Amino acid sequence: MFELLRDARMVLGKDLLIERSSRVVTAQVVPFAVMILILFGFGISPDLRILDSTATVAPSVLSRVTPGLLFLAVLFASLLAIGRSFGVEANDGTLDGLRMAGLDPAGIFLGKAGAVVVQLLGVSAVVTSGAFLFFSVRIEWSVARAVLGVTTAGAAITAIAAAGTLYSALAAGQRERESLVPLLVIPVLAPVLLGASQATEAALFGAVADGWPWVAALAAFAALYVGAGILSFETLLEDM
Amino acid sequence: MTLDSRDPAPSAAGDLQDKELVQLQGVVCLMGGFPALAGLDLTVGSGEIVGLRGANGAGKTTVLRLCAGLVTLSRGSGSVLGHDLGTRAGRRSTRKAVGLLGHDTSLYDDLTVEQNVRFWARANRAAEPDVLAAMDHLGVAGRVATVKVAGLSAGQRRRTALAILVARRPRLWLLDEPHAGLDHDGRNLLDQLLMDAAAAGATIMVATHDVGRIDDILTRTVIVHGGTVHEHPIRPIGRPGGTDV
Amino acid sequence: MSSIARKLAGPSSSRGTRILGALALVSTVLLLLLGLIWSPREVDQADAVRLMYVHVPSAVVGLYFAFGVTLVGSIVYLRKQSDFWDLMAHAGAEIGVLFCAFVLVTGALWGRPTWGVYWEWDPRITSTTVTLVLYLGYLAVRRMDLDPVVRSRRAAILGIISFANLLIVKQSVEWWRGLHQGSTVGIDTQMDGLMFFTLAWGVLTFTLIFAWLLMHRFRLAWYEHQAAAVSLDDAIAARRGEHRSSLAGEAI
Amino acid sequence: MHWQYVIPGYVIVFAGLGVYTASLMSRLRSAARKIPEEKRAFLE
Repeated sequence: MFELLRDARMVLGKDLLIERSSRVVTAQVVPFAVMILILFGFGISPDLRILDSTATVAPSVLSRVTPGLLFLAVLFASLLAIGRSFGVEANDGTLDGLRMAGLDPAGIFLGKAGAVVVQLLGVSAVVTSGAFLFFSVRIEWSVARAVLGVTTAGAAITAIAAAGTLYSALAAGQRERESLVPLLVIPVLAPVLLGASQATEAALFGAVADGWPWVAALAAFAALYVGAGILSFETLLEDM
Repeated sequence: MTLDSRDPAPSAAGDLQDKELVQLQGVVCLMGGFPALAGLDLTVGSGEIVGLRGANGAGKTTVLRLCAGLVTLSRGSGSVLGHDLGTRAGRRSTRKAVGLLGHDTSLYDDLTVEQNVRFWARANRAAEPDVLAAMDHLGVAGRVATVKVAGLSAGQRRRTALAILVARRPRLWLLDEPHAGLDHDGRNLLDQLLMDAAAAGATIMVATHDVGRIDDILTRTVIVHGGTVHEHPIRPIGRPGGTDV
Repeated sequence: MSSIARKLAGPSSSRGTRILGALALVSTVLLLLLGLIWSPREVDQADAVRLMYVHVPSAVVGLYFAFGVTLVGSIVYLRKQSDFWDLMAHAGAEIGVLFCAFVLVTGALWGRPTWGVYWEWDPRITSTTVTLVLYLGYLAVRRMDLDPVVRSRRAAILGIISFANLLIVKQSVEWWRGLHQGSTVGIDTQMDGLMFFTLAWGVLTFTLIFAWLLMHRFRLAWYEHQAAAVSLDDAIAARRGEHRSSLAGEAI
Repeated sequence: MHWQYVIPGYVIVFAGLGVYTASLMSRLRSAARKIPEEKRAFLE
């Protein structure tokens, strides 16, 4: 157990160090995600309004569909982050190096997924701010709403990172990895998008209590994939 | 001078003297369905310095990767340092115990030499002083250490990888074309390193096209061809028309 | 046996599968008569209800039987390294994908007269679509250019996760739609005895068809497995031959 | 009523099964040719 955490921390630290010196996620994935938000604005006209007699200003359709768009942008960005996470290992046989070092496979899984979580949390913070700004989202702020929103993002991102890392390892060593991983991951993440946008919907516009069951579902999903990764990474890394 | 007449290198590891460190019997290894090794037999004793020679695609790299515990065998049996290559646990123990320098140098392009070496030293559970000494010895200390690996020359990459390998203190060294990319100085350094390791009791398997000082320390040469091994009898290495092209 | 029957039964026919095949054929003919002629039209859906007799069986057989075979095959393969179950898992997934496609097509065709649109965000159809893509991914992994054993192991892991995912997707989509509107219109209309019998007959027929297809798809996988072993022997011999031919050259 | 939806549905399903079966048979035949006779028999 100690070994596992030690190895996980080592891999996590290494991946974050790589990000710190290469700035790929910061300088490429984040702008990409923000650009997706802008494209949503082009695709769904910001002038489309929802008829709402109670509001002084009719809210735009764009602002009402923010929860879903937000996580779609995070989802697309996550494909890049996951690709990058295994891209650094695909060069120069470093995956073999990790195997030769005798690191605990489950530790490698946790470390790599953990680094993706950290990076995606950053991405989603920027994307959320961007969505509020670009889509003119007006909500009644409260601590309960903020807590629900942040918890949702945490659970959803853990699920995305765990599933993405697992499927990347499944396709490791394949030339067609870049297209195969999205094919494998996207249907798997459909329930995550569903749960995350429902919970965020509740956090932004609905009753906060409606969001928590979805967060529980997201957490269960994340736990399932973290568990699956821990159990299967040995088999995946052992025989290549 | 003939190679098979040489005495085994003097070894400090007396208890391992007679043990067979590497034992491969009828090994078949598939690489994407292709039998890279096709029923190969090879035995390497403790303290030996075995040169693997053979044409491109003969299977030398696969032999080394197999002995490193990186690939599975489809048929036959094998053991390295007493670990069974046929089992997952055996391959895992093998990987921890041996040192491999392959075509790839296993370095992260985005990290500096120092960051790479520090990470791999920790991952390999090597002692920090050992690593620093090795870096110094191989000329990748000082200013070079602060350069990102992406900016290194092929030779400098290889020196860095060697420093990491040396600090692992493996009992079995597996080297795949270790001279590639090294300058004259680097080659001498490497040969000296191998001689020192051998003197300290390490066993070495080295695939090389290089003809030169390394021949003086080889205790045996085997020819790999068509995924099998041919123990080469009396044949001076480096004679024109040799199998090594 | 006539030559046509022999041809139909294929190069691997055996007594067991021939009987099974005959039963499936007879059962199919009866299903067509029951579904298209003998069973009554429904009050609300009129003749569109007849699509149910192939739609529901495809779903039951495809989603649960076929992908269930993949699940069981994957688990047993990982535990016992039995090639039999590895091949079964592959066979199940391929047939499952076929039946999944039937579910979507018949569902859309049923949706047009019933809901007025081909695609309604019906939980069943939505989750089936995601499941189809899920198993297309599984089949893509089975085509990866890897050592056969490594590929089988990766596929087995995926086979297990995919089934868990099938259930998650189904559950989450149902939950999602359930929050927004009452349960889907359609299926829970009045069913008379003969309609119910036809539906049950459909499930039976599709089960027979599935069993027959599974056996033959397994045989194909088995043959390919055997052929791989044979060609491996050849490849090893050829590889060793490189050795001898070059030694001969060397002796000069 | 609605036969214009029912008929295509049945046609697609049963034609689909037919096409799949036919392709399965041809794949089986070509696979069988690649292996020696004695290896063809197996567990029922």
